[in-house]
Amino acid sequence: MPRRKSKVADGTNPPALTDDVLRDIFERMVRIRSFEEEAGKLMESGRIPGALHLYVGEEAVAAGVMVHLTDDDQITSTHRGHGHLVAKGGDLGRMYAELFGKAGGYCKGKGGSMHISDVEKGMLGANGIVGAGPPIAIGAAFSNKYRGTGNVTVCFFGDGASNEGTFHEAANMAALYGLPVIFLCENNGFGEYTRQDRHQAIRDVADRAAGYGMPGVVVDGMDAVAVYETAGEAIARARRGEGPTLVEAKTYRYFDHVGVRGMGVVYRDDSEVLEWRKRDPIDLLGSRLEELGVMTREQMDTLQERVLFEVREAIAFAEASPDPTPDQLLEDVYTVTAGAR
Amino acid sequence: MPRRKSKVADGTNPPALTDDVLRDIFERMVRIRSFEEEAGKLMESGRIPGALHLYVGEEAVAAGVMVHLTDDDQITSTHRGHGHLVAKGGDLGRMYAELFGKAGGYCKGKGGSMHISDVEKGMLGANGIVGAGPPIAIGAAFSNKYRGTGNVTVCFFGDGASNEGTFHEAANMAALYGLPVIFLCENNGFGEYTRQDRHQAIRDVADRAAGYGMPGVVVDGMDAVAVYETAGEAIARARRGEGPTLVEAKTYRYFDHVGVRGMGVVYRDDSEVLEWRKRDPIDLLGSRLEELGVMTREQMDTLQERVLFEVREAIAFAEASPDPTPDQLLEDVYTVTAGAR
Amino acid sequence: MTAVESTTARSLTYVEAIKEAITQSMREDPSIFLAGEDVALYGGVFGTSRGLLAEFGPERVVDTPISESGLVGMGVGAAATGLRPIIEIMFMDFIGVCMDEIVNQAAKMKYMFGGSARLPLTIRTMAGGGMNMAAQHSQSLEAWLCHVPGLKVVMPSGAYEAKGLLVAAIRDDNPVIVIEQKLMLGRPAEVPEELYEIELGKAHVVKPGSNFTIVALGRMVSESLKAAEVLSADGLDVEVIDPRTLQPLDTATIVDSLKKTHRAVVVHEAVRFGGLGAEIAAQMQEEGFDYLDAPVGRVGAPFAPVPFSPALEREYIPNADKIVAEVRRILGKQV
Amino acid sequence: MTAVESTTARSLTYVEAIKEAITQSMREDPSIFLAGEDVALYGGVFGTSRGLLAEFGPERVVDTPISESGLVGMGVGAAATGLRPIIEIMFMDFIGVCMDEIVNQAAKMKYMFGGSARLPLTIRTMAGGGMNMAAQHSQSLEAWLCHVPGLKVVMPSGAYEAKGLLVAAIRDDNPVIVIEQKLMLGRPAEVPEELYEIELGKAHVVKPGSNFTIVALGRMVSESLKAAEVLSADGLDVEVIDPRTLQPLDTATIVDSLKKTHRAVVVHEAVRFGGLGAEIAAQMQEEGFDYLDAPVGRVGAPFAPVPFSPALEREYIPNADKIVAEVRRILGKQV
Ligand SMILES: Cc1ncc(C[n+]2csc(CCOP(=O)(O)OP(=O)(O)O)c2C)c(N)n1
Ligand SMILES: Cc1ncc(C[n+]2csc(CCOP(=O)(O)OP(=O)(O)O)c2C)c(N)n1
Ligand SMILES: [Mg+2]
Ligand SMILES: [Mg+2]
Repeated sequence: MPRRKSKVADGTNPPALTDDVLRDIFERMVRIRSFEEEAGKLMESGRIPGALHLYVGEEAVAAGVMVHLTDDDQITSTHRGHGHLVAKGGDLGRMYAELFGKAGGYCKGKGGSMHISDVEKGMLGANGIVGAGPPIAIGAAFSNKYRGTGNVTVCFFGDGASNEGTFHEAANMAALYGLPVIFLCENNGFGEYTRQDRHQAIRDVADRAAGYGMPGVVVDGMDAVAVYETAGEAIARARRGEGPTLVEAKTYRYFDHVGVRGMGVVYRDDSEVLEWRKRDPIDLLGSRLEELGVMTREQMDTLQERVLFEVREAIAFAEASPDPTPDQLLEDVYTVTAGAR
Repeated sequence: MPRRKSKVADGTNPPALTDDVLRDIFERMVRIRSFEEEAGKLMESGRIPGALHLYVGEEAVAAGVMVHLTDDDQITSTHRGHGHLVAKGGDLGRMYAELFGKAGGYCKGKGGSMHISDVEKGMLGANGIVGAGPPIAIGAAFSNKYRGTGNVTVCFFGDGASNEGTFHEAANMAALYGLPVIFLCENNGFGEYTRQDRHQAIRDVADRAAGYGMPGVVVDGMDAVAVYETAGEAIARARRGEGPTLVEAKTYRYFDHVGVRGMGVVYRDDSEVLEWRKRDPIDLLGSRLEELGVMTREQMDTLQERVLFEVREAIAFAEASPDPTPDQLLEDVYTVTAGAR
Repeated sequence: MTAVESTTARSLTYVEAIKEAITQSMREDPSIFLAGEDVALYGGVFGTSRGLLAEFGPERVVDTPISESGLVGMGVGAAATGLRPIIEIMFMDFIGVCMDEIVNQAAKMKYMFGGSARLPLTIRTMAGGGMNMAAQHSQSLEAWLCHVPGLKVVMPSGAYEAKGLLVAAIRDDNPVIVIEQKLMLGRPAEVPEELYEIELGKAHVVKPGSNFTIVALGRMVSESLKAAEVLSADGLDVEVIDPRTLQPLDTATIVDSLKKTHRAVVVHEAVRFGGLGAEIAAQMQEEGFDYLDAPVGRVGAPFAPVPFSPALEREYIPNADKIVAEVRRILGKQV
Repeated sequence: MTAVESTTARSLTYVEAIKEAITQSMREDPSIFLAGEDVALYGGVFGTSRGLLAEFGPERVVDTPISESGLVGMGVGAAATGLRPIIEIMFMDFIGVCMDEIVNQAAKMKYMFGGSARLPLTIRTMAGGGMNMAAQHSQSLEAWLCHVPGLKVVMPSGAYEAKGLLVAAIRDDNPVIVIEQKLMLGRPAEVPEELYEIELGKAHVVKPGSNFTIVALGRMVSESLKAAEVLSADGLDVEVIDPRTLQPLDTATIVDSLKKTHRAVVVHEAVRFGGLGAEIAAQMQEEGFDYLDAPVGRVGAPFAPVPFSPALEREYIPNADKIVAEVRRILGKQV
């Protein structure tokens, strides 16, 4: 098989944290936030069917990681997958179209929020099954190693998902084979409505790494720069062929498990949400950029406006996209195979 | 539900290591060894159908643990389950009858070696599915806690099984709920024909305990007294309501994965087996008993003869037992339920 | 014992009926506990256990980690040692991550042990589409479970059945899987207040009829009743049968109907190919061959995963229109 | 392309045929790798990969931990990113611990992604009883998989089919499950040396006949041929059909046969209730109703887990005698 030349974020050390990178991270976060907030509104106004798991509050994780990756690096995602795809450069129009169930969506309307994906960009799908990502991620990593591409795979998963057996099996195999994969735990403190201390007896999911023979590290998931640096090291390590790392980002979701306001059952105090919002990842990075003179408030406002404009255009695109037609129902079940070679 | 009075090995501290206990452990080991060696011969002479996974070499583990348990304490076992049942006081005749597939067997011939079980004695079954034990074990432990019995459950599993997701899920739940369960890893260095260093990147399975928030301890699985003491502490801890422990016993199986001599594929050196045999668990304990003056060589020989006699009688019983009849084929699929109360 | 319908019946939704079955059963029998993801503090993502934590406490209403193998296995171990667990698997699609515990452990333990184990285990799970939840949250997989000796499988068609079958499942000394369907959650029906059970293994003739039989599973019963109404304009007097228990299946009631009507269609939400309808049709043609005037028809989902888009899912899921069409197609095939 | 039977055919056992299919495929296509428990150093517990490690090295012949979810998921991820994995699940009974990866991931990925994924994944596994391996090492669970849109399922009936179907499975761009059967491992047949494939989705008329059709799966083909011989003494000229591919099923060939013979029996080792025989029987009565002189019969295992005892397993597993009995029973039911 030809060892094709593929895009690798140059070499084996994390790229330096230049002003451009900082702006890039910031923009990715803003894009996620806008995308998700608008998606939430659309859902509440009845225009998005099905279940919608929003990423608001966790933007620093996706952005801080994804800025290290090229389209030839893969990620596996979760039920809460829009943020990951936006950060990986997903097309907002095709994303909204998918959430609407339109033919112009990423999955032609067949997948929806829980299966949004962009294989071309290495986004191997949101997933409706908690814990389904890790085994798939090690497969992609195995493939990178096998093909000698130098690419890596980042496997996003939640604190809740860390209790699924699939995580265990995949982590063990990754360490055993020294695969170029990063297990990126987005610990937002809850699996659905169950607080972490009621679903596991440990505080840090990263503590599990030692049991597989890989490094485990905890990072402040509200601090995009910290995520950038920690993930960068893990990714560089993987690219150098030194195997997997478990990175745990402590973060928080502002909205309910599903949708924005949820079903009205109280399982956490508003005050807790407010407390976390004080360390909003976009505000934090924004202040830092201002302090460092990387961006002015004005520039940020302009950016935000531009992004919102793009989001609105994307929504318009999605709305104009036609519904899939009944004849598409039975398409895409199988790949038509050329036959014998 | 009536909180029934059940047999608990008195209270919350491990029983003292009396001479009686030492003799008891020794006898259990001898019984296992004889049972298994004869079973191996019977298999080789074509009298035991199906797959037979023998426990020879690992006797110290079963014996050192089981001497702490009463019939109201449960164990879950593995595909390599005869040793566990012998140590838990299983009836040798019904055991051989089961291996033969006879109607007088523990499972009326329906289960065979891989499903040998004695629910009355708390032996919840050998299991053909690697890793199936841990979830069932936490269920039994949950039941003990719920019913307030003070009983414990010991979950035996192999180094290979420690890579199944089921172990992970059960361990996490046990620690979370503080269940009275002991995860007893029989690390014999191989999962089938794959050496430990080729199935996991860690050396000690006990290292996984920290990732669940429970203590993990390694013990010499060839030393029955060490097993007795370590397991005793973990069991006492569980009885005191202090939750689960992961105990890893380093041991070795003398025979092949299946049967005695296996299929002739070489995956380990005979010299390795010989090396381990130098620390044979029965020899080790025998010497110790002699030194301590607990048993003389003569007494040991007499014991061995008595056990062998019992084994022969058991085999005779099993051979005399009739085959199950075709009308039994469809029995035992369901429990006939009394109906509405 | 069959259901007592004589006493006070109020209108309850399907959700409320499920909750009442659990609540009343737990009051009656202290060996029953409920475990599942978000069943306690949150009261279940479908609300089927709201309020139970307050009444029964955290020992008996247990939130679990997202660990379905651990969860179902815990049910197996607890059932084998004297308790009577009710285990909730949130969505039926998730049985993929715990099939071994259901199929190789729960279902087979009694047989493998030569009868010495007793496993009074109830597993409840939510199946079906219609809520735009896509391929991994909409499946109907009852055919898998019905193929496994040792399991019993029930599928309530409404609130009344939901309560009575669940009570029977809980009281049964075998592993019973109760397949509920999310599209019926808020649908009300008359439900007696007291603790009644619907006998397992008995089909129910929901609507007697003389010249066509529709056997419908779960939610498809109400769709079949609608279809029957439409078809009455064609001069058809349709008999609608709800098997209620899918395993063991009450073949006798179904075949008796066929002997009277001579034509039949089987309906379920699951994929048609390899669905339980195949087994029912195969049995009907076998046991009732001499009485058949036309082949036994089947309505089920087409051969594709469940699509997300409302525009597609609408086409995908069987409904009254499709049942009517299949009945007419079968009539056209009469000899 | 259909099989080339023209060139050198030697006698190979079923095991050797499987190994040859893998070996030749791996030589041809460097994107193929083989992974599973004990497939490398040990060469597979059934010997189906003995020698492959030496030829292809540890990158391409990979021993895995006992982690079937991880293993199958690895196959999914590798297939989605340009490789062509062959994944071995040692015993078919173990699919219970990795059903999610097979059914919710591999089978549905393409559809859920609106077509943008391509999953050239082969999963091989060993099914069936007859070796006294009891309830958890003897099952035939093809019916589960055939009910899942997105999977293809094949079941070779001998060494020739084992090689040709496996090659086709490997070359196919979809997830294909290859169900092998342990009781055939040492059985020889004529197998061409070169790399040939048997087209997926095409049934094979193993023995033409004029007045009775037996459709038999996998190992039951040879039992059916034996039965046909016995039945010829009854004056029956039995046609034996091997579907080879169970999903997609070649209904046309089966129904064509029925139109000629007017009577049929379907045979498999799996439990009769809910087995694939139900689907085949349902299709036959539907498509061939006007031609049927008797109900379509079915032979399968009775409704119990697979028992260990040779005395019981012998009674349990379908064989030529049972096929003969079912054919005669069906003849007695003729109208
Ligand atoms: C196998 C499986 N079990 C349960 C669910 C239901 N479910 C969806 S999301 C979720 C919580 C996941 O928690 P976590 O992994 O922490 O991710 P978060 O939602 O917090 O981002 C659950 C239980 C599921 N989708 N799949
Ligand atoms: C789920 C599952 N996968 C694979 C197997 C096949 N198998 C039986 S025993 C075994 C090795 C188990 O190794 P370990 O847990 O270390 O126990 P040991 O045999 O060493 O006592 C394997 C792979 C199985 N029975 N079940
Ligand atoms: Mg979470
Ligand atoms: Mg081992």
